[in-house]
Amino acid sequence: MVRSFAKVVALTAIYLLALGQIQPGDILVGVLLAVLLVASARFIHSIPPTEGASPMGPALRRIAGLPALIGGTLVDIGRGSWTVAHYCLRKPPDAEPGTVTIPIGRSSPSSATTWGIRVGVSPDTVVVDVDERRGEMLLHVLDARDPDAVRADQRDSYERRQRRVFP
Amino acid sequence: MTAVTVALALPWVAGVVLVGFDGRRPTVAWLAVAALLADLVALVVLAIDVFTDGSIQVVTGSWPVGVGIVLRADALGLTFALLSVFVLLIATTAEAINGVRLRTFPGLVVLLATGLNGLFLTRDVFNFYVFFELSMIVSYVLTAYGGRTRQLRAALVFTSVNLLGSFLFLLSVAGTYRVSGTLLMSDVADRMTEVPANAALLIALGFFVAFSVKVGLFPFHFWLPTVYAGTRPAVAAILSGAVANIGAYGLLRFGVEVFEPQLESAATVLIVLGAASIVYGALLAASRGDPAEMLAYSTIGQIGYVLVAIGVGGPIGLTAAVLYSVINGLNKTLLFISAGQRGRLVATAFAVGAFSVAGVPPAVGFVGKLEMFRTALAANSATLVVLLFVGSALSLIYLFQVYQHVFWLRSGPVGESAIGEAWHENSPLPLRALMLVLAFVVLGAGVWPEPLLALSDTAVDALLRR
Amino acid sequence: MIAVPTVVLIPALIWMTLLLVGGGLVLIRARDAIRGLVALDMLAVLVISLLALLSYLRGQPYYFDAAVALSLLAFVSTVATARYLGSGGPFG
Amino acid sequence: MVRHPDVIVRGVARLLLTPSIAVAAALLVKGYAEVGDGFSAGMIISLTISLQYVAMGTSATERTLPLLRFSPALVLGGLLLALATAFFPLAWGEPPLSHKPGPGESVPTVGTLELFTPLAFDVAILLLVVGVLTTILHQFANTEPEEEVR
Amino acid sequence: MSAAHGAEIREPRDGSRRRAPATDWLGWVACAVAAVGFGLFLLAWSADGFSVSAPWAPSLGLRLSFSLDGLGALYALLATGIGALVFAYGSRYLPLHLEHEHRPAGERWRFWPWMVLFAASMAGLALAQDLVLLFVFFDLTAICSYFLIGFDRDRHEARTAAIASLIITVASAVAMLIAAALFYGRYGTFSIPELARIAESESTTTAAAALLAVAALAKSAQTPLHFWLPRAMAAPTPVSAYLHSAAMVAAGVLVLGRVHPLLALSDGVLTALSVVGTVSIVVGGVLALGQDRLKQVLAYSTISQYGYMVLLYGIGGAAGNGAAAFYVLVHGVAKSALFMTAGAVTMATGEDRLSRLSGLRRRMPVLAVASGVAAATLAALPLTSGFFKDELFFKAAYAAGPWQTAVALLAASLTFAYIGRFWTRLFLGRERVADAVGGTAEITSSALLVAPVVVLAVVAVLTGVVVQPFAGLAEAAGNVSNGGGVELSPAYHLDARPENLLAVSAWALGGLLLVGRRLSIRASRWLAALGQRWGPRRGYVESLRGLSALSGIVHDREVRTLRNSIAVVLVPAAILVGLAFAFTPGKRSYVVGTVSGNDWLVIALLALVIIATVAVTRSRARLPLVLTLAVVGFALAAVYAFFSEPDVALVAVTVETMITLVFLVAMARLPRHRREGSGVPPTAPELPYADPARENPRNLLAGLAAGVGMFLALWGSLSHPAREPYVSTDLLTLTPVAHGKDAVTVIVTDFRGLDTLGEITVLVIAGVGVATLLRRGRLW
Amino acid sequence: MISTLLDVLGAALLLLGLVLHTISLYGVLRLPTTYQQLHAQGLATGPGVIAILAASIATENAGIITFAVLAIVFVAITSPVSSHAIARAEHRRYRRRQRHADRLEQPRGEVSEE
Amino acid sequence: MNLAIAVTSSLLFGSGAYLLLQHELIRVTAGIMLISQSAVLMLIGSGLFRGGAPIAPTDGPVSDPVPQALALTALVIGLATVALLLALVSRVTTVFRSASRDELTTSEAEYERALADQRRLDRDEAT
Ligand code: NA
Ligand code: NA
Repeated sequence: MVRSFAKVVALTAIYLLALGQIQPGDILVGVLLAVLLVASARFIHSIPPTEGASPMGPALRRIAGLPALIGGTLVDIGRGSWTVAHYCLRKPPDAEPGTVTIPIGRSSPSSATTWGIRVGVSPDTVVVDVDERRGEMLLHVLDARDPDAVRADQRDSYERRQRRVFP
Repeated sequence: MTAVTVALALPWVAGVVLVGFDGRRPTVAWLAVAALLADLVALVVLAIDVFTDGSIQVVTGSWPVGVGIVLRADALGLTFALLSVFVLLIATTAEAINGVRLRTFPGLVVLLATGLNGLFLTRDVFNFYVFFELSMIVSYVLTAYGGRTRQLRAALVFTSVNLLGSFLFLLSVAGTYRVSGTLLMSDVADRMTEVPANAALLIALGFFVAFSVKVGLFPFHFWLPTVYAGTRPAVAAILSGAVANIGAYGLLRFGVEVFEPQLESAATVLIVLGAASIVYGALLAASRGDPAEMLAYSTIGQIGYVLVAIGVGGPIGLTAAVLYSVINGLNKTLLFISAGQRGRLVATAFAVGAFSVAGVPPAVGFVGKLEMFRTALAANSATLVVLLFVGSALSLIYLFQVYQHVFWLRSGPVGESAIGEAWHENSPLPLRALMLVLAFVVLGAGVWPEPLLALSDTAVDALLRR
Repeated sequence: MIAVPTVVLIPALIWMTLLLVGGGLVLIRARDAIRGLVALDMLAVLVISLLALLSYLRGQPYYFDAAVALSLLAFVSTVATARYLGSGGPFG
Repeated sequence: MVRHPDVIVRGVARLLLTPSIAVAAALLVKGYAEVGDGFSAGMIISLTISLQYVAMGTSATERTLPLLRFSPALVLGGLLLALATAFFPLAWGEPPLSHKPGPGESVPTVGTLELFTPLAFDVAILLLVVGVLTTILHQFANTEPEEEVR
Repeated sequence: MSAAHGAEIREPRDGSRRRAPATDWLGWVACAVAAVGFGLFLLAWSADGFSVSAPWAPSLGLRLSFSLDGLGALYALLATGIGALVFAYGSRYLPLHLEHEHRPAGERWRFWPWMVLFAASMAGLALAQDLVLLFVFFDLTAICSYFLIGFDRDRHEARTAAIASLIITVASAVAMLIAAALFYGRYGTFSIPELARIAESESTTTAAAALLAVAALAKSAQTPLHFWLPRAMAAPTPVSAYLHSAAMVAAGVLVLGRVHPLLALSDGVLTALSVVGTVSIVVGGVLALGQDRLKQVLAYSTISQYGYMVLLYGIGGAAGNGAAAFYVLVHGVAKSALFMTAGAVTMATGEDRLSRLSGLRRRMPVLAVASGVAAATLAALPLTSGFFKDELFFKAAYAAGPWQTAVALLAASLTFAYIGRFWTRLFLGRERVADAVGGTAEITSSALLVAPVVVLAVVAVLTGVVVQPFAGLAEAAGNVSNGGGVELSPAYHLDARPENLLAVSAWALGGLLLVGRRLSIRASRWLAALGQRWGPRRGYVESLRGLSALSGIVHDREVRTLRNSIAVVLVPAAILVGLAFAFTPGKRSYVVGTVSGNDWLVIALLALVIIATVAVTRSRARLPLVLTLAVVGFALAAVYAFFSEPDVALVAVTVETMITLVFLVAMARLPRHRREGSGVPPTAPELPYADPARENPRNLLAGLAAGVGMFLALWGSLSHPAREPYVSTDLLTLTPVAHGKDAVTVIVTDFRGLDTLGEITVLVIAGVGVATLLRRGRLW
Repeated sequence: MISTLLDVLGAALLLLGLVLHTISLYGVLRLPTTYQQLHAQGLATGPGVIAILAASIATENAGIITFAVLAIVFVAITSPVSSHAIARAEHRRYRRRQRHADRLEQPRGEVSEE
Repeated sequence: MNLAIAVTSSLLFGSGAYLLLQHELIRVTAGIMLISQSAVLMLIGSGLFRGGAPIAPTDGPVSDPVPQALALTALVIGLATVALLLALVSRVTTVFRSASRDELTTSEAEYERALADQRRLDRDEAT
């Protein structure tokens, strides 16, 4: 219920943002549209989403974790940008770019997706592949000399930011 | 006013509905025939109005002229619309009798009628392009009807060449808007006088080339033989009897109504190209082994006559052009469809068509030839007279060579000629009867040519009065 | 109406246009299709940025519609092309 | 080759489905006042659908979104709706595309949404565009069995 | 395959074959129609004829005007009278013929309707008073003769003869149409009597008259367009009999007689007629001397005989016109009888060559006598009307001058010689036919095949005694051609007047030729050989073959290099642009335009477009091509944004994305390039493919030409933006009225909604088309 | 006051965005492997464009800002996906080459864990 | 600006035309695509006045809306045509097992050769 409500709110917001107007009528139309979409989304997907592999926390708590997730990601972006900019401008002779396998556990698809996006949006890491079944993510980093450090780093950012929202 | 809209809306709605059904079912095919018949009736009603009370104009959305798109039914447009829808009706009926093999055929033909009607009704340069493209895109699909290698090759050649033509047209529309600031034909014509000769002529040329490609005028014709010989006879009839009218009509409408000075300055070129078409078409038709290919080259030659007439211009020339276009459309429909059939009735029908093309009375073609000779004499050109003479002599040779070979020697078609695919040792009787009916139309129009003559006279009046 | 100083905006617009041209050149000069794809993806983003700047300059949001559409779906063609390269067809 | 689906692309495709429809709706609604119209809205929805195809593959997409099967109906229905909007004035002898409420009459609105026939026209275009493009993708993606034999 | 077809047809088809009926009721119907027609015309003519005129195509001033004047009556009576006899003959001949050829009796439906139409159109032609009407009936006779000559369609010579007659007569008939158009252009009418009244002697008239003469001469098988006629004997005998005597060939001289007042306005045309007539007399006569086939002798005779009439029309005046009319009448009677004789003989003996037939007098006494009379008529012996035809001929020729007299003498002797040879070979001498048929065969001839000949012989003799009916009719006809003043008084004069002297000389000379037949035949064969090598027939065949060869060469060239090329559209178009550019003032036609503000950025983007476009043309593999296309699209979308066109930019980016996608899905269905071989997995990235056309400099040139041409056109129009007021300003003001703010959307949905309706229909058809092409029209 | 602040902030974000874009393009031009180019490209497609979109706050135009927010959200979601898709394609191509070619061609300077 | 647009548009057209002449059908389609772009650019270039976006204009000049509307239509038609052409190419490729046009030319020539007999028969009808 809360999830659906959140979706309705998000969709209404998107509608209103795209409309660039916030008249009461628009909100009404937006909500109607959003409700319709959310209702039909359940109906459209005849194959139910294969979620539920890991129990979801209470929705409100998850939403509350969102700012931290976004903020943390922003920090990651900043750091990553700095690294990449450096690398672009003067490629350090000692850096060895390469792929690193990150264990992500048997997470839900939404979690894996979020992880991928979160990691991918930061320029210093490129998600090469995600294997749900093996619970692995193949990541390309600019300096793969110490894969374990990379893994630890990723694990840490997951634990601290993402798990609360997308376990 | 309502009739104008109905003539447009009727086939439009019917076509859309029909496209959704499996056209291989006889019911659907006959519904398409009914829709075309209804459209023809609507056009006839409209034509009666127009011929008695003059042109009828509708502006979309009741906006002022030029803001809304102007649809104007006049004698010229209606002449071509009647001809085209009639040809579509015949071809579809033939195909319905034969058994439609393509799900979308009936719907597409009705939509083609929509495109053509729109094109012949509109007075807006860009709207003309839209309907033009609508008709053409249907043609592209229809060309591939049959799906065999020749049809596909034909479709590919047809599509690529004609797309080039269409975009050329669009570029010219852009140029027209740039120099005239309007899209309404009459306003464009008025504004064109202020445009420097160079720009105006080049824009007009763009239109000319686009239409020439469409009708298959020499030297823009190379796509035509493959296509006409490659597609099914009914489609070839549609292409040469209905779709090619776009070119002839366009040359008349744009040439005379919008770009008159340009037309006059390019008259010689037009006549030369038309003459070249006549000679080339007749020459190449003379040794073809495939009746459809012979007819295709013949079409190239016949278009030459229309162009010569337009080039000479004046009431006589333009009347001849309109008349000849109509006659040619009827002839080619008759010939293309009957070339694929066998039987005595069909042989007679083919012969009637052949006589008509050669200008032998009482088939209607002789009226066209007479008008053509009047045109050539009006142009004071012995060369043209000789050319027309040679053209008709050659047409006699190539048509009857094939006639005898096909209907007297009774040789079956060879290879994967499209006509071969539609070939029946014993064509269904209704089909043969249909051919005979069409042959009677061709004969009847020759025996009593007054309606056609009056039609083309009125059409040209409408064109010249503007 | 124009809030961001024009002194900054106009050079920015010029620079962005040049970047777009540069991006296009990178794509054209790309050694293989994947590299081209990298550039194509970037090109879409450059167009988004350009549209945004144009919007700031004119003080009208209208150019943003195209930008939003691009940000929403320009990547479809990138992903599809990548799929085409990876598995011979754009779908799946 | 073992097909192993790409979770990220799939997830994002699923994630963007409804928001892009919301954006498209906004483009449609504000079309008369601002940028956008039925066509661009339809394009956006079509692209979203094609994103599903890209992410999940043809058969999976068409299984998960059974509504897609109605695309041909959408095409013809959309066009018929457009034709109805264009030609309904014929009923009282007005030229085609005379929209209602006409010039000078007041238009009922809900927020930005204006309830008049141009909206119906735009909706028709949207439906049609979505239908056509989906159909085209479907056509290209599905090879006819008998054809493969030939 | 076609050979098998042909063979199958020659075999009688089971079930369809019925025994040829003894009487052909269809033929009798035809005969009755002709006879009734004859009776009606006779009645009408005795009541001083009639005249009707009704509007036909008022837009062109065409009238259906018919008049039973003298000329009309003469030809109408000839056509129906001889028609009735020939049809009666045919009603016996045709069943025999069909049975002989193992063809079903149903084929007579392909015979008699044409015969009746032939007679009817001949009658129509006789009565027509309007040039276009004349042309119509003129061509109708050609159509009838085409189908009748080609009646035996399984025989190659019948088919070629049919098409030859069609080509020659119909193509030359076009000259008549041109003449009609000329007269109409000059005098505003097609009516012959009116033209005869108002036409003046001038160049237009001369040209038109010459054209009319050409049409008539070709139809009357006059040299050099005579060669179609001997071949036309491939037709069944009734056709030949009719065609040579009263229909087809007679139509030519009928037209000469009809339009003679117009021809007479030009001395040149009359002289030309005389010359052509003379040549035809000589050529036809000499060739007739050496022919072996019965119908060939008669066919060349026809050429020669119509030469007489043409010569007479060339001489003109009261004497010439009257004599010509009389000549037609008598010749019709005699020639049809002779043809029917030939047919009866062939039908009875199975032989059609003089060299294999002789001495038939005993077996076919009646026929021998009757055809003897016909031959005598043609040879102008006294007691037949033939005598008078030559009398009038000599009279007119003598009056016209010495060389005409000489020609007349020669003509008459030739006629005497060849027709004498024909009859004597057939009926006199030792009976040889038994050998040919095999001795046991019974030579019998149906009475019905002989009776019409007898009737005609009787007519010839009767009118040889009482000439008045023929003379009166011919006089009336001559009056039409001459505009009055014709008085014919054919009679036997037992004195030494020039006509009689000439007649006697002609018989003597003809007798000499007959006796010295070896020499005359050698001369004839020599002329025939000359004709074979240099004659018009050879010219006709060679030009057809040449046409075919030339056509083949051009066509091969087209197929090999032009057909699938689009350059043949581009290059001529570019040349036309070049011409247009060259012939219009170029000064101040082109304006560079101003560049301001962010235009510089647009120019930078356009530069990108240009670079990307060039890259598209240079890219070797498919995928880079598509990606580069996307660059073009994105850069253009940016350009549209810079031009303050957010709607266009929005649609452009979405369309661009969609097109890339469609390209990809389509490409996924295409095979990888051929040279990659089979060892490569299907998902392997494609290798670059060297397109042979890519390296072709001609293509580059064609593209360049197209680009340059387009550049001139586009720059030209861009240089001259329209002056105010613009319709766009109206649209902008009306946008709020249409309840909108975005002018572009309002235009698209309201002002120009019809465009949009068309556009979305195009989109739908494209979708349907894709379905049609890929999945046979299954939409899902 | 706030307006000026926003102006300054906007200008700064704009400059940042431009710089990132520029470095990104430079990197894509300069770096040798696809993966490395993807990192460089990420500079523009991620932070670069977000910075420029964020600069919209300086316009103080609600319409523009709302759009910018929307665009940021979408860009943030989609741009990693395209990078990933490209990387995945590269990865597959690499693996396929490994499988099909007899000789293994290790990309220069790359370390692979597989 | 006139010159710039004319150059670009005609270059697009010329390049498209050049691609149309090539054998590979995908390139032919790309040629059509370029020509369509050329037409749209020319339509945009034919605008008679320029200024801000023609949306709720308050003051100052706006861009000519008519060519924009036309360009929209042209863009859609371009999309439709390219899709159809690609389907055609795809079908042709399936049938001919080649995406190259010289195959088509070859098969056309073969077909014409097969007609030689019929051609002789035609000619024999007249001579
Ligand atoms: Na990244
Ligand atoms: Na809008």
